[in-house]
Amino acid sequence: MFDSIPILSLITFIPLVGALILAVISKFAGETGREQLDKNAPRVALVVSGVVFLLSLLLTFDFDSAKAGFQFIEEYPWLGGGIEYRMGVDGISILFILLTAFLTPLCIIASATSVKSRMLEYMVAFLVLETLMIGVFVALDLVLFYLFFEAVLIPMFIIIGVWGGKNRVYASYKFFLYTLLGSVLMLAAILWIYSHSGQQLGSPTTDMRVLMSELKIPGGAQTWLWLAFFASFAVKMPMWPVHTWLPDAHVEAPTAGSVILAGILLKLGGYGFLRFSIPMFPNASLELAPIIFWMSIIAIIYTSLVAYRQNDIKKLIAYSSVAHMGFVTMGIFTFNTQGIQGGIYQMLSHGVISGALFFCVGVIYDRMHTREISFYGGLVKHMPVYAAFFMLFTMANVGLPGTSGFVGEILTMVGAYQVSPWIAAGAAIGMILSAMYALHLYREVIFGEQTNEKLEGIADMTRREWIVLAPLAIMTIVLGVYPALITDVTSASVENLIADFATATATGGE
Amino acid sequence: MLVAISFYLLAAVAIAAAFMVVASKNPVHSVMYLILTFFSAAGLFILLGAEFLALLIVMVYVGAVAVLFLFVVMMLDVDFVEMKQGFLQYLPVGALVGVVLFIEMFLVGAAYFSGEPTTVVERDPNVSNLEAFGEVLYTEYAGMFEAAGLILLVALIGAVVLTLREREGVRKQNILEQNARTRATGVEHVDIEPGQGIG
Amino acid sequence: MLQTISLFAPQLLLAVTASLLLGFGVSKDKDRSIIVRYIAVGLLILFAFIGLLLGQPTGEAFKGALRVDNYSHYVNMFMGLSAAAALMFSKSYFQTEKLDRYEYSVLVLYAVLGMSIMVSANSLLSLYIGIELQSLALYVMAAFNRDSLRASEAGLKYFVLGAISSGLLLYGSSLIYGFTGSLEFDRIAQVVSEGATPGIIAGMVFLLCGLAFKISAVPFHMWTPDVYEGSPTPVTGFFSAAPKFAAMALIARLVVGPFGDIVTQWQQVIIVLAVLSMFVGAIGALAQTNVKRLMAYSSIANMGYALVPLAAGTVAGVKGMLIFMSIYVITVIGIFACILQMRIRNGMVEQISDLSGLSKSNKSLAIILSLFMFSLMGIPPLLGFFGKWFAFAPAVEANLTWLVVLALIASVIGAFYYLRLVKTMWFEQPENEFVQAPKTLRGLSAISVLLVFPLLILPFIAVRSQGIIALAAESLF
Amino acid sequence: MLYHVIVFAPLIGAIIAGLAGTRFMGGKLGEKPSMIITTGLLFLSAILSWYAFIKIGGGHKEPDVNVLRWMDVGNMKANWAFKIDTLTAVMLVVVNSVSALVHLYSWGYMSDDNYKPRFFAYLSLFTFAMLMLVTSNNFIQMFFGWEGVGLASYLLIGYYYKKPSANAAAIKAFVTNRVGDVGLALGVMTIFLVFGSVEFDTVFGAIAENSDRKLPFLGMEFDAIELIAALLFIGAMGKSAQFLLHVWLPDAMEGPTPVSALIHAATMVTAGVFLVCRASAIYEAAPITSGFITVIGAFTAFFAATVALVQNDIKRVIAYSTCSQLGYMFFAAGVGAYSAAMFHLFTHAFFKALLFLCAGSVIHAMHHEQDMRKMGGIRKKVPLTYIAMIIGTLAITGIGIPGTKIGFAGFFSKDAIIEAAYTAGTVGGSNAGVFAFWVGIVAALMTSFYSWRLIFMTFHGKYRGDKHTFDHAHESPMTMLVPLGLLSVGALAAGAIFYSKFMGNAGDFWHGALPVHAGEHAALAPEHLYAAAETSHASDAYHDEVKHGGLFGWLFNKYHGYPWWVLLLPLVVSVIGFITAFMMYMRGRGAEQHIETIEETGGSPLYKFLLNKWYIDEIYDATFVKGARAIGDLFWKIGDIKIIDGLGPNGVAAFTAGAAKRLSKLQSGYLFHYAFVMLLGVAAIIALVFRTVGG
Amino acid sequence: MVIGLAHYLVVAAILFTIGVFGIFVNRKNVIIILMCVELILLAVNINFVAFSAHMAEGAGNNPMAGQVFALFILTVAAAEAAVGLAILVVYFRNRGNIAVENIDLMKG
Repeated sequence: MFDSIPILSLITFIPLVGALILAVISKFAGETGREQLDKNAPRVALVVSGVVFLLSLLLTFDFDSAKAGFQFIEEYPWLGGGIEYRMGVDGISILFILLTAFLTPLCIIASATSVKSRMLEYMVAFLVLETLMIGVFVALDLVLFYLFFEAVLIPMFIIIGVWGGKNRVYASYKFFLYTLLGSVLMLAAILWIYSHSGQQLGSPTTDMRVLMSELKIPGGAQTWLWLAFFASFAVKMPMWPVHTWLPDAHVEAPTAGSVILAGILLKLGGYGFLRFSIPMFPNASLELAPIIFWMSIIAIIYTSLVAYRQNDIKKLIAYSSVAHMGFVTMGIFTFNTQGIQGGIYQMLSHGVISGALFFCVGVIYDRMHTREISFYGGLVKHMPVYAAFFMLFTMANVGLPGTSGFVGEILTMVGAYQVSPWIAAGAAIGMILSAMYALHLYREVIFGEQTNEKLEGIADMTRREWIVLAPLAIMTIVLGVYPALITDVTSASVENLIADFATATATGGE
Repeated sequence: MLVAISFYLLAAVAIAAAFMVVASKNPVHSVMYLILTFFSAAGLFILLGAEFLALLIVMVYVGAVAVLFLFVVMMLDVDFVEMKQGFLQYLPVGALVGVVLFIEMFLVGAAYFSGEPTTVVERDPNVSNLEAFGEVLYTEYAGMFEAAGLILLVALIGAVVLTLREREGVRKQNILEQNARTRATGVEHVDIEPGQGIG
Repeated sequence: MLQTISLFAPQLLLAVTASLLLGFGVSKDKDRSIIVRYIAVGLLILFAFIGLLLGQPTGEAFKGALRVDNYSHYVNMFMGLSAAAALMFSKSYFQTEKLDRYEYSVLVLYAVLGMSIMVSANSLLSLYIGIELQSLALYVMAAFNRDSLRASEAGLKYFVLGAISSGLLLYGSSLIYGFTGSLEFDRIAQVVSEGATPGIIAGMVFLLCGLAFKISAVPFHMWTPDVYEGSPTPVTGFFSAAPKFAAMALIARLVVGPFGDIVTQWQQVIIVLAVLSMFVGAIGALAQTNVKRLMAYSSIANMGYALVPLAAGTVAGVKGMLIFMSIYVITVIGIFACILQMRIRNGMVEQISDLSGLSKSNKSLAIILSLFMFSLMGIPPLLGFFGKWFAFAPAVEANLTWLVVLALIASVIGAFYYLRLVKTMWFEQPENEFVQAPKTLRGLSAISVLLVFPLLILPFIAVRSQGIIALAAESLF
Repeated sequence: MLYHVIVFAPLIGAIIAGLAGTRFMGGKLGEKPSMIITTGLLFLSAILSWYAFIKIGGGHKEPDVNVLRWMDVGNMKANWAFKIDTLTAVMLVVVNSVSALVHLYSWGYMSDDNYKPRFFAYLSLFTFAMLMLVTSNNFIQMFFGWEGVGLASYLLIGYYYKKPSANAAAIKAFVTNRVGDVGLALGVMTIFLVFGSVEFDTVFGAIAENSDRKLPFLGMEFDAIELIAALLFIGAMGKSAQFLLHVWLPDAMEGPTPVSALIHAATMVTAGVFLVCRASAIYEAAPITSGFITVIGAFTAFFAATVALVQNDIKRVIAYSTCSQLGYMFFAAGVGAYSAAMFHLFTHAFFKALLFLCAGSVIHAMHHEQDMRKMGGIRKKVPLTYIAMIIGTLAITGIGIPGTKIGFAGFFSKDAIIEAAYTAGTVGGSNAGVFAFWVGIVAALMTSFYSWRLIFMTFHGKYRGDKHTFDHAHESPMTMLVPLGLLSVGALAAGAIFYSKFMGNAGDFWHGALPVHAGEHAALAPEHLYAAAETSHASDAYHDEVKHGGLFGWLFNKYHGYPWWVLLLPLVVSVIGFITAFMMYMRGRGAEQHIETIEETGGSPLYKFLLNKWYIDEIYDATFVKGARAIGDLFWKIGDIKIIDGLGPNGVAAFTAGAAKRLSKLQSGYLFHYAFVMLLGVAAIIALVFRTVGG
Repeated sequence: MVIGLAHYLVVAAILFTIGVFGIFVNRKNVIIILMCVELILLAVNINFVAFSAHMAEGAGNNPMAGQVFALFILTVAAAEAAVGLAILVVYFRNRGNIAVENIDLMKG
């Protein structure tokens, strides 16, 4: 269907074009037109992101999931010297594009009322963000990838800093510098690879396909490179102990910012592991996997316990995100089908669930302007619908079978068990702890006697909030009941990845 | 031997004077010592057979630069305050670095030649130092010579830009203006409306 | 001689016209300063492209004292353009500060002439003459606001320290001369290739230290913050662009030319300078509250980054340096154009806090300035990232990965203070009303931001300009 | 289609009531329709279940029903599918019958409630989850049901969401269950690792070839099958409230009483037993774990009974009783008498549901008073309930005439278990069996005591509570009495009717769903037993008999019954229990006096120990709950804030800020400092360059 | 006793060092600093001239170049002195004194 159109570039850049149009219009709008614009900006943004979503849906339908390699490849000259504009998707990346395109319109809908100032800028930032996030997943060139990967920092920094809460400056700085430090190390590694590819292949290149298949990196160097990439991805994930930016960023970010942060940005790390660490540094991955496992297990248990003690709703969910990402890393580095598929699944499902949870927090935050757990209580009295949604997502977060959260967790654990029961057992403890903190949260916020007078007369979900949460709820259940929707798409690529990995590690990397 | 004695004498004076430039309390004295240093250096230049430069250094430095210094010192009329205190306080560290720098300079520069005594190379006696200069200065180094002129120009502009002040309200005789005066510029024809007065 | 003229026509043009303008300006007509400025700007633009117009002639001028090659053409282009821009954005500032004097334009012209001599220098003498021509003009420009204590203090500091650096440079030159017997780079290179004596090496070190002052590399950077702060803002803008490029270009020419065979020796120097600059620049800026001072530290850090590819000592390294410096110059010009646009009630914007809430009071300016900041941080897709990419790739190639890692870490520290500007503009409430800026400045900042913006990394531009730069770099070897 | 309807009808009911009936969609459907729909669908399910039960029990074979693809990742394939065999059929009947009756009962019991559609939706949802559990053909779907019932249980325990205690109990139930679930999950993972599949048929079929496999687990080497069995049993312990993981069950009584009857008596808590029976093929091959199960089961039976002796909350007594009865089932399964375990599960469902619903009826009558100390003598007020309660009590205490087929339901099933334990202990030579047998007897004694104590304290003696309440006490409405009646029938007759099915010619009934052959059960069939069997009977006959009658049937036949005292003992202890209770609570001022004594003296240490449930809750609270909080705080405030942030971002930021300050101090503004730095730099750089050259 | 190149170089080095030394021990008067700069330049000149005088002809050696360079240095030194003093005067006008210790308006 898309043979003749550069569909990936379209999907990637349509939001950017939308953002530019909005920005340009605002430049020429007068004071009154400005107000009008603020009102209409969400609509424009919604249309733009809606188009992107439709296109990515079409893309997914057109995607041949039986093939393991990259599809819809686009290749244009760019910087020269082996650095070209290359795009393509495979089973691993395509669903992340869909997820991004799915979440962004919801964010825009949710923000249309909850954002009180500078609506136009907000929408511009979001559209730019969408472009960058999709770009990360479609890039087939290391430099292009890095470009998108890193550029995400800018709009996110602005979003947290401008529309964030009280402590937003600290949070935005922490977010920015933490992640930047991680990614510059990756940049160093990319530079090394670039130079090495020149020496080994004759001419340097940053074509990921070539690098994955042809580049042979000696063992010692692999370890260093792996660590450098790891630094970046681990921060993005975030893995323990470099997770501390996340709670702050989440707490301070506006609702939609948190959603994107938890829904997509955290996945960049996991995606990076799959896309780079395993195929390009197989031996180092194998060798250093135990570190990952330990960090994952610690993340799962440690952050779950920390989450349990939080008194800020968003912080609690943020910590739980860290714990859930622990499952992802654990799964990915099992190098077996269940683990990796589970990791991908967990990422996608967490994108939906945590996004939904943050939306849920946003619903009450918009009404009460506080996220203190102790402020709330007994919300179910006035907000039964909200309570129902919140319950569903809480349970999905806990990993209840039948919701998407379960599939990811069980698959990663099954994968991990094949490597070592220790790991799976550690992760399994997380299952208990997640129930502890999630139900604790639900009980404190939704259940109980409503004691706070300010909550009297709090309104239940609006139509808009319905529209935002209902698709997420449906996705949560559909993915929980019929996970083949995802696993069918990813399986060929994952099998291919594992096969390549097995060959590479069997020959010792040389 | 005479050369040696002259060298040591001149060198000693130059160094001592240079030191006094730094060490004397009164800036006027410093300038004087500076002049002494330049003179000694000029002597050294003669010992090296660079007569033209020796003359030049006396003319330029002593005649122009040093006088300029002196002028400024006088003009600015700065207080001759005690400077021993600061001098002594920072002396040790400063001296240490100075000595280290000197040792390094000695090691990388002079030490290389100290093993094999080199002497001043005899030049063609028919060609004076000045001639030799003339031969290259306007040929080989013509471009740079021009550029040096520009440097002086820039210095000139700079000095003027920075220091020249045109005071407002000072009556100055401008001959050119006086000569260029015509009736039109000198006389104003005014029609006075009856009963209105001038103004 | 004819060849010299044809090769050196742009510089001669500059020299002659500058002198003519001087004469033209001497007369008391009040409006002359503006005319002189426009002529000077036009001249500089002509100067920038004249090399291209003349088909990039190459060869040696003034009996080998100067060398005109693709390298000098390329650097001249950037110097000319940045100086032209700096002249343009000085207009409104000087006018409001009642400083507008035609001498300024003339001094800029002479400074650019000096720089172009530096860039083309093929002997120690021309190197020295070029530097002095440039420096003297710059000293004066620093103190141009002569009624300001800060400006005169800046001029004084700049002058004294500059003179010391000249002393170092000269001492180095004398050693090199003494040990090689010549001032010509070609001859020096020949002697060096036969075996470098300690004297030559020491001379080279002195020479590099003297030049390091010009690029304000640590530990020869101490003047930079004070001079940047004290000088009139347009002068600061000028300082941070063209002279830096010229000195950096000169260093590159020097290390790969005459000292090309003692890489290990100068590499250490460059690396030390680079590492110190990156970190001192990055850390020093953290405590600053003055925008110009901040930019000073930023330029220190950026010179550190620019030295990184140079340390590789390869063609790619020089190319990387050129790309980095070009991008840096564009960015810096843009930033100063932005700073100069911002005029608040009680004067020009100087303190970072003056910028608070700029995104509300002047959104497009805030966006542009933020983009510059992100570019300086090296965040893709802005040009600054590509600068770092091309700068660091050769260093990695030359097994200096550790240096690159240090540079990147320093850039993260540096990000902190760039972010502070962004933060002030976006996250805080406006305190000041800004006066509408003149069109030229807005145009300038817009042009630079367009250049910094990623779209210009389109293939035909990216590849072609890389080709030009590669040619320039190769002409050194 | 039949099974689709059976399983999904409750789900549909739940969805309709849950979405349209509740405030979720503004209560459009209304209360009554919601109730009618859910209850109606449940009855439909129940009736169809009986039909299926009869069909399957009669020997009909049904292939697995595939509903939808589910997990299909690599070789891990698990579909939404139904495995239909006798075991499933039995569970279907139990679940749907009790559920249908509880639905009906709730019409009356919940009549004052404002959120009835929600309640019925939860009930139906629970039923669906339970059905998914019992019908699954693989471990993953079972896990779905397993956790699904946990969810429903959580929702229903916390139904009175305003009550902090209800919320706490709900969370406790969920979390404790999760502990067990972790074991189950790990078990499933081990199964996948060992067998490469999670489907029952594949797994059970491959046990023999994997019996020698060893697995490292948590630093130790385990026999793979034993490990799997043990891990699965941990899951069973959680769900079935076995000792150490039992703490949630008594607290779960915070939920509405119909819930207690349905979930915490008849169905969900028996899931563990069902699991062990379903995986009996594995347990057959895991003698060590089986022994462990026996011990745990027996101990739970004993422990829970002791606690039940002194409880004052009417529902708690029954809850501990449930716990205790589950212990019976487990040790039955542990000794290999799966059919006995299932049989007890079956009968227990009826009489325990009956007891709970009766208790509910009493509570309903007493306006939600649950404390037995404030009851007494209300039999006149609620005569029908009283009768039903008596029937239930007779059933649970196992009253019947030994050696005949006359008796209440519990008589058959409990005696079968005790006899099985005896057999395992004496004939089979299993120490665990001996232990279980005696514990079973002691527990039976206590069961009788506390059951009658409950009756006496509640229905007899003088009323001790609030006068007003007593005056307004009334018999429950028909919707509540009908279920009581039906369950009473079950409690009366289920044992007698189905004994022969479950226990008699078991092979005909179970059709391989449960192992009724003796041959491979190491714990039960030591060498000499084989020898005896081989020599005394023609091998064909032996096999034939075993095939039809199960091991116990075979033993029964071989030894022509148990010693008379084994048959008689349970009845005797029941009577003793009754007499003791009568003596304590009916004589003189009876219960009143007792209560006063305890109020005055505070009770003996043993009494306190039992009243406080062996202080296990306190221990857990002090260790796990407080521990988790403390560690959470430690990780957060020390780990995250002080160490990671302190050394990481904040520390680095502070460090660089400090460095910046020092650096800007160096930038003193003084020319001489600047010059000094420059020249120092030159000196240093020259030294650096020449450090190798040596000057 | 032969006076060789080394002697001159040592003298130059000493003068250079004194010049440098003078710059950073002097706290009171900027003019002294300017004089020190002149000393440094003088030292360099001595170097150049000495090298030039001791340099043999031929083999690419260019003895005259050193002296020419010295000449240019002289010229530039004069220009520098002019500019330097001009700046100094301007500074004095603004500040009222030229004590080095007082030149610290800008720092940090």
